[in-house]
Amino acid sequence: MDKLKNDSAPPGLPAIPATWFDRKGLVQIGLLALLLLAPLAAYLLGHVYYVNLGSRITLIAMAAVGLNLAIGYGGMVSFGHAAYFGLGGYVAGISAYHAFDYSPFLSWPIAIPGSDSMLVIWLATILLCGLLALAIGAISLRTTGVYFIMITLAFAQMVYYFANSWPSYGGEDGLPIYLRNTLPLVDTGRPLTFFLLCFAGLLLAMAITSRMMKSRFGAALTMARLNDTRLATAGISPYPVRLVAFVVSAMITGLAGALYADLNGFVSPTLLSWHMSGELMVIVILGGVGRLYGPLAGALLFVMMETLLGGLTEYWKLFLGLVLLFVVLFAKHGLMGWLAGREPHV
Amino acid sequence: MKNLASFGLGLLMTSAMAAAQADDVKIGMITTLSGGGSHLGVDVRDGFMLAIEQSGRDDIEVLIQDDANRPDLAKSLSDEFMQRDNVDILTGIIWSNLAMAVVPSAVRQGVFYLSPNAGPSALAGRQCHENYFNVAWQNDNLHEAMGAYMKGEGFERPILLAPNYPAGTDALAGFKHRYEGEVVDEIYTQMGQTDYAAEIAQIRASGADSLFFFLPGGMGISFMKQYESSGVELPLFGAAFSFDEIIIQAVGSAALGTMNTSQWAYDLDNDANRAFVERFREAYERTPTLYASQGYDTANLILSALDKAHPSDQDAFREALREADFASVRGKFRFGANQHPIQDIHVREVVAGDNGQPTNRLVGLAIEDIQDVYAADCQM
Amino acid sequence: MCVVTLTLFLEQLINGLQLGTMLFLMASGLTLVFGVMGLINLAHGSFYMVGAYVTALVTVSTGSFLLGLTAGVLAAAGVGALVELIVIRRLYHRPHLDQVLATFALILIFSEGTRWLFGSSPLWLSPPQMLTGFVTLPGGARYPLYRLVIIAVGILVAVGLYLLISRTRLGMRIRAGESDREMIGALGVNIARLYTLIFAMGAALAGLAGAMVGALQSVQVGMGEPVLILAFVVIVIGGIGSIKGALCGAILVGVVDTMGRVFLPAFFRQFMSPAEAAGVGSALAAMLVYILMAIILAFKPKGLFAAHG
Amino acid sequence: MSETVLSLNDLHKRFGALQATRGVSLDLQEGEIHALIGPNGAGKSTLIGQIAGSLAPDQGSVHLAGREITRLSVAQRARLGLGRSFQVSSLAEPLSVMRNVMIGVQALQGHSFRFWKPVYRDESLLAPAREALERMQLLHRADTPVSELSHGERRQVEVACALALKPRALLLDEPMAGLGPEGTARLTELLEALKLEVPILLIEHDMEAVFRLADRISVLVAGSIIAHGDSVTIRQDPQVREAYLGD
Repeated sequence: MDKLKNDSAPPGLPAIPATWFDRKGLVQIGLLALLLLAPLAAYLLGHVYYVNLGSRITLIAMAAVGLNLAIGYGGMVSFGHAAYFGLGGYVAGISAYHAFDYSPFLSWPIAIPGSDSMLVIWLATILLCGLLALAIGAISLRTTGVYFIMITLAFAQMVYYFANSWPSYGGEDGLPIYLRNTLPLVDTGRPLTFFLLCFAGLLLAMAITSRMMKSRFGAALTMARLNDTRLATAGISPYPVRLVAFVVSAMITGLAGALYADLNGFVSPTLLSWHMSGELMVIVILGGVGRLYGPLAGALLFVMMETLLGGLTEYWKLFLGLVLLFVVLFAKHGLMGWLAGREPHV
Repeated sequence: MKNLASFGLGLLMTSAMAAAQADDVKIGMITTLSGGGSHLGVDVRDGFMLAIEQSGRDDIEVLIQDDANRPDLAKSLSDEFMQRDNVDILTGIIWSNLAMAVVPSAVRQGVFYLSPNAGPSALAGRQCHENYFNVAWQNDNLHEAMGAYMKGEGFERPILLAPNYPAGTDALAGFKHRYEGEVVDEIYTQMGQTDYAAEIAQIRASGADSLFFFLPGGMGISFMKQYESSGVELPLFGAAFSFDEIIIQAVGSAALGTMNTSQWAYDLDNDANRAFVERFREAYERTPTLYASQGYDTANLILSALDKAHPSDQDAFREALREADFASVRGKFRFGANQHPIQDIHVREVVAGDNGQPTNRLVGLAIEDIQDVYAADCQM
Repeated sequence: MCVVTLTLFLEQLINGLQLGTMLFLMASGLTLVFGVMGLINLAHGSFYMVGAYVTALVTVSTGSFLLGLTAGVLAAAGVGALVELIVIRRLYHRPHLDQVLATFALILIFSEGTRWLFGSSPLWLSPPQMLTGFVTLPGGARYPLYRLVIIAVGILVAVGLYLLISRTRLGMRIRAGESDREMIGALGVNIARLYTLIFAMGAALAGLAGAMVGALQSVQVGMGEPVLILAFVVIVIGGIGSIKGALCGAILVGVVDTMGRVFLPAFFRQFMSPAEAAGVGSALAAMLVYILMAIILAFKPKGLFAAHG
Repeated sequence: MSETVLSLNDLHKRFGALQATRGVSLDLQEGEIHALIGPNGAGKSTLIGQIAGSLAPDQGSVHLAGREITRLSVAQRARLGLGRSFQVSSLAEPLSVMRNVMIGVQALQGHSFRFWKPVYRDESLLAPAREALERMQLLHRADTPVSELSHGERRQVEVACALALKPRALLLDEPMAGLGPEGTARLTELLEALKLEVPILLIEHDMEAVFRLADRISVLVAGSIIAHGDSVTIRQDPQVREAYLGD
């Protein structure tokens, strides 16, 4: 093992995941396999429900991957990521709504029609979530600590109240998506196809995060989290580095939101509520902060608990609270820390 | 890891076992049992289960899940019921926004949905569906009825108050539709608002002669208590949603003298109702709310249709439901063309009961055989 | 229509002040706990709920609001102390993220636990008979006595806190704890006990707010959440850790929120149809305090009265 | 006279009633070590803050290599070639020594918004970082996390980080603090060799090291420079002896 590590270790740096076959590697493969194979098996056995449950877990995990980039890798404890999750959902919903009844989304100053193409929706989601995060981040990142937590919450609340009381797109009633949005050559209406699409999205989000964190940008972001004085002294301003990470994080979460709306065939302001932000944080923590596979582990555990406990007792949130409290107090490194051991220094 | 894997496997197995026994009827109930406003869900469930138990049928399986008042969870639960448990009938949803998340796609998948509470306008009009039946009311009904009643009572300058969300704007629109006169002002509050001092000051300054409000759940409780202590003395009117037995107990003396419209009252004089109220009190040791009555009626409607056909014979079962051949606790009950009720709406006054606690007393009829205005948009 | 008379304006100003004093009761505990222990506590709203529930239960069974109020405040303090001993003290040296999560878990536990014990139905609680009268404002409008009493209690608490912190030995320790946590250890103060005491005090103030406001509102599960979020807005605007900031922030938020709710729809009515104006106006009013907070933080990233670096 | 690299001109800084810096002017020449000494509370930290950019002076200016940098941020100054070390070691503890040094190289190249190529394979980052570590005789510790280093080694890493910037001037804040005699001797040796390449503004408490290393010494007392000169002059200055050396 040690030999392997040394061989693959680049000069001057400790080995970054040296191998797939140590304990951590096995746990990671296992998690991916569980998430991929369980819905596949369910599909073969004819249980569509579990395929959709798999999609749900996958998308929540993907949203949490986005949040983990901000919290875990960037040290920016955002209590307002529901804003991007919900915005993504609303992009999908509003676009499909206009495509459905052939009305334009905007007729002035330029005509923008609705669209039921996922590609268009994803592009719009990335663009809009990026812009929203740029505006929110530009103001919020001037603050630190608790102020940052609270100002991100405040911005998300603004978006929430706006969506709740703006009548055009259903307000609190939400907006249904009657037909799942489409992709060329792929039948997104089939649960398994859609699941695989979500799974690919999750993998892509994780790959982007992983690759990015190893790059120069990642090095700067890591330094911004660990010691921003050092980063500034080295000649790199922490602010733009954080801002870019915050924007990318929002884009990933937003994309998950767009897919989530398509999965449910429905979008409503609940996606924007502070409980949603809290739940995403819970998933990041449950899984293990700043671990690449943490969000995946956290989402698996969270949705399983929700599904199983919810079936057993109407007081399931009480037990959810107890589990959560236990994890925060005693299992500091989350599920990944417990399963795969603590992360070596990076 | 290993734990998680066997976890997943366990799930698959329970679902495989759940697919057995094809002749039985499976009913999935998604309702709000936790979080805000959960007493509505609890009452719908209790009323529903009372009727099922009373029927003595052992071929009906009712699966109940809590939606925690969250649309995405409700949607996921409906998938679970339809795709895993293969239920024939869905019911139970309390809130319009949750119904909009679940119903349109569920009925298109060949499941029957019977609404024991929510009646959003879209489902009564343009998006009506042959598998969707509303056993409670269309959302506007009770507000419309109050509009008609207040017009008839000679109020000339009402002021209106509702939260700024779709059901709130619909409520005021419904009121105005039947009131047909000028209103002094319309005040919109925030969803979930708890302090109404500012609105009450506006009401005081408005010069109105009466107040109609729609503030469901805790909002109504807060408002009425603050209204009483403010010394403004305009008579209060509303729909039953702010005046169920549980809410007026919590409001206390501040609720006395207020009037509300309801399609049902526990002192409504018919055999079915007397039996229902008695059995409900016996079983749960409390007076039923209108939600309990709606749950009870929903279950009895299903039972009456099951006597004629199995839900797998969709056309026959649908026809049986349309006949509404059951003894409703409301007395008269029939469906309109959009499969929403055509029914009488009564007026109740909140009075001090035997033990001094506030309770509703039937005082008259607000409107007879009301049908929602959206029925015209429904093309089935 | 909608001429803003001086009386109406004055009345709304008092309403804003009343909302502000209630928020101050919540915010002062939050800000004290953050200032001294560096802890961010989302479960503060649960103490508000505990105060209201116990007050309602005791008031109903004894018939005395005063007895109920006392019990409610004591219960909130007791529950606060217990929570501090069992959970909170493990969090002082943890990052804010852990604190947010653990106290989020506490919200779930408290809310669902309360529902388990007392059911989903709201409880009855009304102001005591002797406080149900009115006071006539200049201009002739009647204003509820009970709301004025709430303002008075809020002012009393503010003065009491000021005296406590500036004049007493306990206050000295609190101030010492705010500036230097190591130092009070060196002073020979039992830090653990001091922290429990401060936490319980904050919980008691939240319980007091819940009990008093519960008489005007619906006593139900989850009643603390909307207030909690507003209280956070207050302390962030005021500068976390500063009691003075909490007071100013609370009154600012109370007045801005109240005025916005009333006058924004009226403002939009100048150039919109009444229904549209009501919709747009109240949508904007709902966002107003958050907009206020964002603007203040954009210019003063540590709030109006930043307590320390 | 050799070229002036860093110059402070009449800097003033006030905190409320406290005048922390009152009209400080000094300069740093190519090839020298200029030591700044002063008793506790003399205003050294405030002055360093104004040089490094974390504090803005109320009045006066700072120039680096002929360019005014008074209003520039910490990061901008660093990019223009102002390297610094901290009194209390300020490194990213969990990261390896190499990663700490590399960030400076990265900043120098100005390409932090590259998202794809992994840094650990990037020779253009690794080579200069190795060079800086070599200079501080730390290459053998490159892969060690900073948290496992000794106090003296951390000091060396700090300097290596500053060197990675290829600085025009070095600002070292009490680099000897907390070092044993052996560590001090070692660092003294390293700095002596370094000054020929990069001029150093040295803030230091250890008088022995100062007198041995410094070409010129300035004495800061109560926010003002009260004496200036080579070590002999300073040793004999009566004002300094009174205010600082305690005679």
